[in-house]
Amino acid sequence: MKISYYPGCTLKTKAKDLDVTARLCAKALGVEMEEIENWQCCGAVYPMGTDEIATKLSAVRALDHAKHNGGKLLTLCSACHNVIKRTNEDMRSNEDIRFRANNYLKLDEPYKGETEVLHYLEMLKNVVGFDAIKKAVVKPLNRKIGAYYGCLLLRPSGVMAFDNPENPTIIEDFIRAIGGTPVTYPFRNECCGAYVALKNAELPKQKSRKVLTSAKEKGAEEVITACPLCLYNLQVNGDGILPVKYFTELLAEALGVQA
Amino acid sequence: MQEVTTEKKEFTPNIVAFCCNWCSYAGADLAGSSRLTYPANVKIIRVPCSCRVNPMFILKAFQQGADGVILCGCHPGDCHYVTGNYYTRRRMSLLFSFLSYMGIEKERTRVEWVSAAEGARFSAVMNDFVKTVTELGENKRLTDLRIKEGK
Amino acid sequence: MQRIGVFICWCGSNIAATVDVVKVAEVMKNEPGVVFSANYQYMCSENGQQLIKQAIKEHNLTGIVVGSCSPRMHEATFRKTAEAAGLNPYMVEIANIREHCSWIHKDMDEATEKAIILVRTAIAKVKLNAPLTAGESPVVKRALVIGGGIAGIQAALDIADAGFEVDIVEKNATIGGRMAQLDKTFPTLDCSACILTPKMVDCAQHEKIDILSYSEVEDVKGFVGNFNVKIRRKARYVDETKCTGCKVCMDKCPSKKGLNAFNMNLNTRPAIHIPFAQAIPNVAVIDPEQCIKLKTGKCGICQKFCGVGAIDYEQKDTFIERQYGAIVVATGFKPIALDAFNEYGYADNKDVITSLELERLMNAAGPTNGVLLRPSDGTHPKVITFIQCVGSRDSSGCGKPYCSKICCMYTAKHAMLLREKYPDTEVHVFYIDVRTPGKNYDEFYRRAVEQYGVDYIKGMVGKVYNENGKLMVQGSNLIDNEQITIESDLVVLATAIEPEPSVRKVATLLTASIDTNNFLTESHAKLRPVESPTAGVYLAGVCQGPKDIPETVSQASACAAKVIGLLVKDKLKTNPCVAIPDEMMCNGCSQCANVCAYGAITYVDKEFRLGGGKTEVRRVASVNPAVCQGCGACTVTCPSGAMDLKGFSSKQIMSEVEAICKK
Amino acid sequence: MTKEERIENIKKLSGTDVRKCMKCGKCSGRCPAFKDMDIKPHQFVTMLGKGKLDELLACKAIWNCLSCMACVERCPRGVAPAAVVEAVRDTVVRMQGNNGIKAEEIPPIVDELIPQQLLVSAYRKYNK
Repeated sequence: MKISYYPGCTLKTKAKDLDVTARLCAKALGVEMEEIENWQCCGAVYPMGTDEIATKLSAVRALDHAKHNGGKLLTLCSACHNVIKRTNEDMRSNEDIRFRANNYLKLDEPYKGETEVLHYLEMLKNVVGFDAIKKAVVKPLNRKIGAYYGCLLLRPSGVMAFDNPENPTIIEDFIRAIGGTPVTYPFRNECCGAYVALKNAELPKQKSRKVLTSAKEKGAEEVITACPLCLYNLQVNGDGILPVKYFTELLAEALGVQA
Repeated sequence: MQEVTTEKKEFTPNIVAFCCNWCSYAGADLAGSSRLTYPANVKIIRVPCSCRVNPMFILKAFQQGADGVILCGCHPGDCHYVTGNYYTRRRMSLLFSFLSYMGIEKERTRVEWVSAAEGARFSAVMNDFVKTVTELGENKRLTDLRIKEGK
Repeated sequence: MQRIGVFICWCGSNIAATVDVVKVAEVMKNEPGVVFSANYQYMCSENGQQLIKQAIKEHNLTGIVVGSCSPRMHEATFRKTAEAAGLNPYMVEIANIREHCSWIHKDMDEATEKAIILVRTAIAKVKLNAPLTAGESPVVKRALVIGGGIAGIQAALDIADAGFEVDIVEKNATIGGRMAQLDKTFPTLDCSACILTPKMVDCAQHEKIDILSYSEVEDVKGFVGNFNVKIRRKARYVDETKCTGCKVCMDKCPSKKGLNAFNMNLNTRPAIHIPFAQAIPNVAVIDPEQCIKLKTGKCGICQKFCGVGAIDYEQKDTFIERQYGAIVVATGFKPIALDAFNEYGYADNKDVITSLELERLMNAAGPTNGVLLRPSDGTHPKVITFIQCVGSRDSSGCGKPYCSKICCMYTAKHAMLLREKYPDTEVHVFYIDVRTPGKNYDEFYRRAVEQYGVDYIKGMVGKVYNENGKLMVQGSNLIDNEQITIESDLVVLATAIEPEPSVRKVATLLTASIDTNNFLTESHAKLRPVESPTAGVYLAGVCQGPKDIPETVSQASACAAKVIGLLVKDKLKTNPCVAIPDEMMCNGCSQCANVCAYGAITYVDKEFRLGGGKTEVRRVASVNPAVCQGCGACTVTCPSGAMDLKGFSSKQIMSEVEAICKK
Repeated sequence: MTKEERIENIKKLSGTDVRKCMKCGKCSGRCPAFKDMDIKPHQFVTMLGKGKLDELLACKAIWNCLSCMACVERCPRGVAPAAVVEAVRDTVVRMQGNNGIKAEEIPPIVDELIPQQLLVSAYRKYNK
């Protein structure tokens, strides 16, 4: 099956590993990720100001494209997912934003939030199924792995509807599916602070150390994430307390697919 | 015959509101005791239950020159008489389709559920209904002209 | 020819400030049929009523219209006035010129014009009124109390002491309710069991009280004075009349892993059990989900050891039907589920507990025999942190928008008791506001602070997490504008309370209204706080709104007073505004009987004269006026227009419509 | 724009009703950047309600807020403190010359590993 896919800026450069492994694994699991044409950067952060329209248009373009190509839009980077999903909700339920964005875009028919935004993890869970993944695993990862959700996948939960915002389980279920032992630790849904790295170098350092220390204390041997920025921050500012990888890298390892 | 002033007056619709004694009439009382205003052209007729309202009453109101008729009852499931408002709901949907078949704007009639605790809602509903009917203008199709002009 | 009197009330300035009452009364003088019209400051006052009475007599009035407040307020008053002057009370109509006019309009001309129309409408109606006489219905001298907690117990005892029979229907195997689970009670710190269990025993021993435990109300028919209630007696697999409560079966039962609901699932109990030592009735019950015999057919040990042969694995649910004159609803509450509050770590940490769980941990009959031990490792906690308003005052959709009312006081109680019993503990309380109105309540809370050194922190907790075996409680301290983290051993959540979910079914059966939070609605928030809008149904305890024990007991006694006042009557006057068929027009089609929710309509074969000496037997509708509630559903459904409603006849309503529409 | 208009504008921009706040402090109890916030999350809400414009516009907290939405997620009254912070930041950034970060400051701090996402988001957050 084919799904429209939105890679995002970082996945084409610094986070190639995330993109490449994700595509290979999807293929191995029978899903073809079809990169949408002429996608533009989503802006990496959802603009909350109620008058922000122009900053949301690239997301709406991608959503409208997906609407006409299968109706689903697959995302991988947590930031892209957050921006696109929240923009989609605006287009669905906020009359003012919907009217003004459509006014700019002059699409053939106005976009009203019809597309379903799907994160790669949701695709694994709901389209492929964790049981199917378990069967496809050739090399079960016999390790203790900590899931790092961060903030972008979960919040605001009313819009993201990704998982329980305080007690998420989807990545833990994923870890079980690839033969690992999930380690739950209290800071898995705390922000790593990377957003302010350019302005305030100290804060992200403290926060990353806290996250990794917490994971280590509960017995994790490594930590996985879906966010290139979290990965960067935890790796650079986390003092090497634990190795940090993309979740798709572990999936590739378990499925035995090679980049 | 009295001389009618030629001064052009802004159209204010005449609205008949049927309210059930247990929920909506009490809701209207609460709107009053909470001083929540709505236009003076809404006049309320108290009935024991919304199911007491015969579609004939509504047609009669239109015939007599009402511009809008609204029927208020307890929320479905909360009827003081257990099932009365379910009958209302069914009867009125029939009446409404009959009215629209006759070419009467369906916005002139409305069924709303207002509980005894919903004074604010009662006022909001009435304001909205008056606004809707004002936009529609005078009810001409259903009025019995003999009644209007005979006076 | 009707002779109508019109009486316009000023209601002080309530009406007179926006409606020109003098003008309204003047205009009415010229209305056809009106022979008298007056205005007065307070028509409902003694003098006002005197004015009405006098006018009725002097002018020989056949009907009156009072332009005043809502009929829901004073219709009954003015009917009595009319009756006192010799006029049929149903020849009175009220024009609501206060709630529906003066209070909602600001422009005097506009309001006066509307008032005139409203009074004209009432005149149009009253001209078609007919004298009505209220019928009578008998009162069954027995009350039903639904729920056997402290509210139900108090109401039942008070009603029974007045000499009326009372049945308590309790869905659990014992009465006692939530109060039986509590350790101490505020503000005097008496032991809950010490003050509750004597009342439970009183109930059991009272000759007028019948306790139907492990039972639920299945169906309710009838009306005030004459409810017919079907009660399900759930199979307890133990013969209530034989069991002596010796507890041998509990010792011998091999299936001991059932969660003990009475102890908030903090320990286990056998499949056959008596919920707690002082249970009433002191009779065992078998949990069919847990019993090996009932699940697999093999075992039967309890039966073997029962000395009186009380065990009956074949027992089935049975149903009984009883008649009652009045019903008290006292279904109580439960703490909310904490699924939406994972930030407090309740699901992941055994040492994060609810306040009700703490009650059991502190109770001498509880799972730890009253020694406070952490559920996780059985150690004695040194630092205990309380979090208030967990799920209360929450309009985000996760919790309840209301204040649960009891938490501030019981948290102060817990904090105080802990500091007293274990002076080596450190106790912190996060609070948003401390709400302690009530006699000796604020003094109680201040004692916790001033005498027992409990640390009250104005702020809220954002996250509770486990780190190196400690519970880290991270929250704000708004007074110091700080974010603090308290390393705690035990965290107690003052969980919001909600009505016991079974109240929804009860409300539906009784057609009692329920609000958006599932609390039962009282008839009037201030003046009729224990009556449900459904006649003959009364509300006691938390089913009506959050309240503590003293308030619950007061409300229960108030309910009892209302019930006694009802049951002491031999007959009740019935509403005369009932349906009436025109037998000449009725064709016996049964449509009206089909829509009647009360079964008030039956059919009779009647002989009619056709003229010329011929007769004909026809099937026609017949309405039982004692059963008809006067909703009018049948009047609209009747295809031949034979059915009408007294007091709200089609002609009357049509004439009201005409009066409103007339320009 | 007058001060009052500016305040109203910030309220509108935030899309949140500050009057719903019951001053429980749960937002500040959870904020992961609390120590770096010179105006605390709960203060943003109350200060906007009181119209303390100058203090809000001059604070450092708008540059340190992580936009992690923890405060929004936890608020029992459905208020969004993070949206207030962002509305204040937007207001500051939209005033000429008030960008939070300048283009020429970037090259020296960029290392090899910094993902685009960080630069893009920093530009969007701090600049106009």
